[in-house]
Amino acid sequence: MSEQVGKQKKKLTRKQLIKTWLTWISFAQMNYNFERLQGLGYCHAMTHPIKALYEKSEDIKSALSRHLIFFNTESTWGSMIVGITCALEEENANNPDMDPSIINNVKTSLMGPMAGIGDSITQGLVKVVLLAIGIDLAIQGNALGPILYVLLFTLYTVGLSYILFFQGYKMGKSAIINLLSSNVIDKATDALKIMSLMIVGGLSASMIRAKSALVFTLGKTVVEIQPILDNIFPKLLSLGALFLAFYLLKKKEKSPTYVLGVLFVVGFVGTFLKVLG
Amino acid sequence: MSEQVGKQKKKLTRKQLIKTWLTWISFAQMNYNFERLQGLGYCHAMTHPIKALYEKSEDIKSALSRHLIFFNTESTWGSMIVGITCALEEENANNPDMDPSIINNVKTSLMGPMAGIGDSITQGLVKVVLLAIGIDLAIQGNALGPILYVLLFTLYTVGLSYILFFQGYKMGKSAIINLLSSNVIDKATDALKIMSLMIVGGLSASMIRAKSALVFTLGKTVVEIQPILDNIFPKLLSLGALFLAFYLLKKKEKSPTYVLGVLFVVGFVGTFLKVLG
Amino acid sequence: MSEQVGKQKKKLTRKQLIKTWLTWISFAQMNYNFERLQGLGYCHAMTHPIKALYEKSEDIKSALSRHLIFFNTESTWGSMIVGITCALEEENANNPDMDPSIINNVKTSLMGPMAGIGDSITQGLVKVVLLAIGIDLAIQGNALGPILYVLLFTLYTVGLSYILFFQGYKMGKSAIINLLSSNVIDKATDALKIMSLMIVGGLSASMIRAKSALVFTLGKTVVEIQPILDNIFPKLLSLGALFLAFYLLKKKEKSPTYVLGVLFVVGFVGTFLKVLG
Amino acid sequence: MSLFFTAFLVALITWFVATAMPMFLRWSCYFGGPLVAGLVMGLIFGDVTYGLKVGATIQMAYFGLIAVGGALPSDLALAGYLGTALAMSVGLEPSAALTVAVPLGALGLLCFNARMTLNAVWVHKAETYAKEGNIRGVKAMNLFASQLFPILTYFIPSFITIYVGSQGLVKFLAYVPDVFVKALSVTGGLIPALGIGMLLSYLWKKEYAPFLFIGFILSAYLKINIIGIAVLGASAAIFFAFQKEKEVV
Amino acid sequence: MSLFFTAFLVALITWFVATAMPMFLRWSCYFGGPLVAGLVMGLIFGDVTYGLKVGATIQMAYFGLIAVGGALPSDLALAGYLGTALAMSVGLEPSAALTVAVPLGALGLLCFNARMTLNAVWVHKAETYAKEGNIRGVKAMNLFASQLFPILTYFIPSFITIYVGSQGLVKFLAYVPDVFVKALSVTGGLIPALGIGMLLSYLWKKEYAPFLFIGFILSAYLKINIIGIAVLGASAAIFFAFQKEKEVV
Amino acid sequence: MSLFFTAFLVALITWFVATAMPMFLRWSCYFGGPLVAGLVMGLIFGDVTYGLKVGATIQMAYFGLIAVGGALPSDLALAGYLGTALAMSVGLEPSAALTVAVPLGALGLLCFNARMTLNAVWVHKAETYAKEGNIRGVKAMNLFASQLFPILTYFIPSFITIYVGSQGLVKFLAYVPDVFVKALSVTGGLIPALGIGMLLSYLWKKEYAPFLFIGFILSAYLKINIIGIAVLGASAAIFFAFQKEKEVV
Ligand SMILES: OC[C@H]1O[C@H](O)[C@@H](O)[C@@H](O)[C@@H]1O
Ligand SMILES: OC[C@H]1O[C@H](O)[C@@H](O)[C@@H](O)[C@@H]1O
Ligand SMILES: OC[C@H]1O[C@H](O)[C@@H](O)[C@@H](O)[C@@H]1O
Repeated sequence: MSEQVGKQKKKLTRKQLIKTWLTWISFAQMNYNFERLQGLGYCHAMTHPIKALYEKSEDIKSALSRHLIFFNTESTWGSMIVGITCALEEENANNPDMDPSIINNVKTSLMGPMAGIGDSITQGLVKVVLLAIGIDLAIQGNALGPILYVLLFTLYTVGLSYILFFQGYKMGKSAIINLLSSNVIDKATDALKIMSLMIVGGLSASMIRAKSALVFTLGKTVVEIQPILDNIFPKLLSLGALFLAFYLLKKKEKSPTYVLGVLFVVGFVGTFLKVLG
Repeated sequence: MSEQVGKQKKKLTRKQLIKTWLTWISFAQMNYNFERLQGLGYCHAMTHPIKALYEKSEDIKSALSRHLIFFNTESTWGSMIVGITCALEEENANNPDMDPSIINNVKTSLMGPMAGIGDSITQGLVKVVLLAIGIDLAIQGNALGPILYVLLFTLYTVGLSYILFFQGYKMGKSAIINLLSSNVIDKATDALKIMSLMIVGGLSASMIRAKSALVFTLGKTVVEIQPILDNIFPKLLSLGALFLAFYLLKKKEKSPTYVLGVLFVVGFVGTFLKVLG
Repeated sequence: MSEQVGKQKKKLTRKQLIKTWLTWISFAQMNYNFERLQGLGYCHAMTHPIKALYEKSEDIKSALSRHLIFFNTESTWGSMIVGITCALEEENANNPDMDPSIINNVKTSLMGPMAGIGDSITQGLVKVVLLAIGIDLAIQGNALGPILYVLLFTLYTVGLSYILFFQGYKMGKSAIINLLSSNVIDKATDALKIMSLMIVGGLSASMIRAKSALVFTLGKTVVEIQPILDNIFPKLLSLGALFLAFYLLKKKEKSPTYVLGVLFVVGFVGTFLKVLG
Repeated sequence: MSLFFTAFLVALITWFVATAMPMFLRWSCYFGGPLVAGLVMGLIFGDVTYGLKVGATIQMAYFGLIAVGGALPSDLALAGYLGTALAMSVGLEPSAALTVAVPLGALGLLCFNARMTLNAVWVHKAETYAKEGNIRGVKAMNLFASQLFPILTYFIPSFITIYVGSQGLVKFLAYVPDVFVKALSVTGGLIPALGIGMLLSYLWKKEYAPFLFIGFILSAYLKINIIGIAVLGASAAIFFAFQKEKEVV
Repeated sequence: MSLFFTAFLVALITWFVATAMPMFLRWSCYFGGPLVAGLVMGLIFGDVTYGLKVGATIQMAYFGLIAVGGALPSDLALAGYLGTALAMSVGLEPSAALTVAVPLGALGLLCFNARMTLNAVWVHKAETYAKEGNIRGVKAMNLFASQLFPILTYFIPSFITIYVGSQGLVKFLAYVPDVFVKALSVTGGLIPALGIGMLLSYLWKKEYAPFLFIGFILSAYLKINIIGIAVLGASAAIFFAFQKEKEVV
Repeated sequence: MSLFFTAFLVALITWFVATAMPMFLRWSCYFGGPLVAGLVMGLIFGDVTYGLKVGATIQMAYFGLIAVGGALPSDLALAGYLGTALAMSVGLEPSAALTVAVPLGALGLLCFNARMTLNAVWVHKAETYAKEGNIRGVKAMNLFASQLFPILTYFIPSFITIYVGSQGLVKFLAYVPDVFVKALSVTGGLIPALGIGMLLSYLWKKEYAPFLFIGFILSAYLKINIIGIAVLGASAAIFFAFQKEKEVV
């Protein structure tokens, strides 16, 4: 902690912080590219604290350059990193002895874990659950489907990123390091997996449509296969389709486009052979 | 253990014990009051062993006075304490060296734990389950509802208290102390919580009636909110009502009467604003 | 391991092994009897390796006699033991120093555990699940019921015994001993119990038919008991019948025939008294 | 039956359940007061089916009521026996009956507390008898003296409520607008949240909260009744209790 | 088909399944005897649908039958093939057929035990061959000699039961009162408790009892079929097995 | 609306969602592209109900799509906004629409990759500005320069697809045999397996596989919707997380 007695300590105002957060959650991926990914977006967000904290041209230049580094994370949960960086830049502006390279170290060491947990929750959970509601309404022709979906999802991204940004700013880097060194995140990830796997199971039964069109004639009676399958294990073919896709993606490491092709082939051949229908 | 060889040991007869138990489970709360609670009821029950065990007027007087002490427990499970007390009075009558203050120590140290487990089971579980059956039948106009309820509940109170009373008498104080020092009761309480919380969840869905009367008009089509809510999460409003009550009672520590008022206000305002209905 | 350099090592051909396996899974219980159970069947299966491995009349005689010993196991899972025995006979044929009594030791020490796990799975699980499907179809008059049942069950017995036989042959005795000394089998048995008990619960609700014919008249209204029971706890009487049978079999150690008699008595008396119907 | 006699009977029953009934019966007849009152009042008023429905509906509000350590959150004798009788005497819909009975239960705490305060007198008298070794005196204090004040605090208010109150209520209800009746019924649907909320407060343990939601879903989605949920709950509880036990050993 | 020929065919099949069928087929055709018999006898008697129903109903009694260590609780060849045939030959209702087949299965233990005792003879003969190094002799003992006694213990009784018994049963049934038929059907509903009870005895482990009740509720309340319950059961079993494993490590 | 103007509007929206939309909205509007497109295109084409159905059906294929570390498995702006518009413009059945939209999404990866490659140019420009301390320059690179290439890679192809492609597709569809349309619909039912399979690959952990089957049964047998399953899943997850925590402590 700096001991610059006499000299007034520089502090970011609430307004400056809000501007930073807003720029981040609006423009993080505006110039998304393979070389730096969210690097330019990050720098854009940091222009606000940089303008506020540094006066000397040299400081501004090096700060801007610093934040153009490669960066990528899940933007909602990653807001926390931006918050922490604000706290670090503040410290850096007040404390001439601080080594500014620590700032980028923190950024790059946090972006991975935050992407991991953020992608699981935002894309794997929140999106899926809200989409389920939205599709359910929309398929019945109810316009509330997409409307509710957008409203609730935006509430989530805006609300959560706001909270995490200010948490990050307040707690600084120490708290995050605590978080990462404890196994809370591991446990949360495990719990999320349990929950999400149940949802995946439910989705595959409710969303994958696969029915057999097979018909046998046993003596005089006509036997349809699908009702028998339904009696034995409903949605068995849907589960089969899921495992086909999963097998190709995970075990055979095929691309989604390849799997798409396989599904087209299965669908067409199955229909032509009157096996599916 | 007393070694009064020669002198005949005093022993309570089965009939005397049954009288004691019957008095307890009948009249424990007859003169319920804020000063001593079940104190007089306890003394009343103990008049039977006192009459049987003591001859000297002095002994009778001090025994009667002893049992007028403050006492309160759940009467069914608390029968066990009465049983133990009978064993202790018996020992006291036979053993002049015994310090009779031990009797009240046992009573007061056991009444808490027995109330805890007894209230959970009798009021939180048995009553709730039997009421659920009874209400279900009665609401259809079937008189078996209250009849079955009273029969089965009384079977429980009479049967269980009988068993526990005689168990207590047989095992004396030692066994109970074992019970309390082991963590069996803790575990049982935990198991009970799991079970009861599931029941509470079920009750809130089946017993709390809350429906939205909201209607929107989106373009030409009229959209009712309740069927949409039912599609998304059935009985959501019932759950909301539960959490409102729970929040006020537990977190805000409001009285039941206060919560009652809040529910009246919600019900009336909701109806007038056509939000509930 | 024998070090008979120069002398060609004897090895069973794939064809000889398949013959052995086939004889086992076909004729293991052909001459089933109280004295040796599957003893003669085992010897029959071993005639193939014996013929292939031994030339000296003495060796053949002692090998044949050896395998007439008492033997009993679940034949599907027990195929593994036959496979191991083939490996051991091979070793014995190549290594004059080997003590052949080890062969029967392995057989008798493995037959128990294999019967335990085999009976649980083959009879307690596979059979029950396949029968459930088969009965369900057959009761609707669909001939696929028994056909599917026989096909799938035979696929299981033939397929699994084939795999286990060759596994046993490949791994020899060492691997099996590892298996038994680790607690994998214990855990698998536990897991199987959980699964099978759930199935038993399901079966008792779906397969045992027990309904009350009791009717009361309360004032002017007629009260039927069965719909009330259904409301309170559906299939309660089926559960009762299960526990009656279980109680007699397990706690009273009565024979199945005795229990059968009791069920007949309950059924007839219940019907005559108009309690069941 | 004359109104006077009816009022007398209702007051007598209310008083008896509130204070004089043997403890082993009180557990069912007091805590399930409204449910039992449904049958009893149905017989008295000559319409059992109506009585059962009114009683069962009122009972729902008190599902989860827990009386611990002598503290009573609501008086179930008044809410149940008097409440059911009052609702029936003015012919309320079962769903609206709740909103008549519940305030009576709340007011009933006054009766309960009065009795709980006054009855201490007899303990002191009993103490004197005890010091004299007078067993009969002690018994009499518990059995008979204890019933004097409750006549004041339970019997009389109940009698007046029926004899005077029911007529007033009938007149009053004639002027009540429809939306008010609707609101009563809506509120009646919400009130069970109080009793169940009390039960929940009593049982609450954060780490077992998941079971609350599981129970909710079992009922809301799958319509499993309380017995079924109780059996499933017991199964889960027993299994996890066993699991833990082994951990310790 | 003449009665004689029918009886011959039924007896032949019963004998074959009981003793001569290759082991890998016995698992299905013997333990699922009644179910399979439903189809086979349906074809023989010319009414497959009726046969299937009778067979499936009888099979329910033997759902949980477990034959362990050579001990057989009931003979499924007689209960299944002979039982189905007898029931069909007299035109019994499927639900009543059970009560004809089940006693046959119980009596069948006599046939089974007779054979199990007598067949030891051939082992001793085989032992002699073994000492002579006579492989063919050993084989013959297992394959052919073993079938001699079962013809006595299975074929002949089965033949007589159909050829003589079915006519007698028809006459007998003409005099049977209705309530008796009703009672047969009620008893038929109870008998599956025996087989399932046997399975339960075999599997019983106190600490896993909760899963019994869970399975029961899944079927009784939620009508999930056995496959569904098996999948849920397997899921629970695997998860808890994994949990434990980690505890140990 | 003239075809030209419609094509213009669709292309504009597709471009905007793909690249220019603020990030906090992109999460919903991009990843839920088809669903949102259903409403938007419904309004543009004047048939909201049809639009909603087409959009919702296409969305099912992308339920489980996960974009991790900048890698996109399919472009949802094209699949969603352009795909829905194209399907609507030729009046496809919702179930067949999927098979039009999905290939567009796959092709869209070309547009995405082109932009991801080209946009690196502006970072280098921004680096120069940074070295000069020119904050406005840095901002401009992120906000405005970044939008130039996407006009090439998103707007123009989209415009052409609608303006030219839709007419071609209509003619083409006239010659398509019925079985082909049936096959499209069957394939449409299978395609959600891709998205859900991707989600599963991402989440897969062997020891939690049982929960996959539990979720499946809850939906297939008991028809519990996703919210219900999520609540049950969360309950299980929280309970077991707590259990473990205690083990450690
Ligand atoms: O808490 C123990 C006990 O206290 C008082 O006696 C009453 O509230 C009872 O209902 C309760 O069981
Ligand atoms: O118990 C092992 C085994 O013993 C005997 O061989 C028979 O009862 C078989 O059904 C069983 O599998
Ligand atoms: O994985 C983190 C992050 O990487 C990229 O930015 C995109 O794929 C995002 O969707 C994702 O959240």
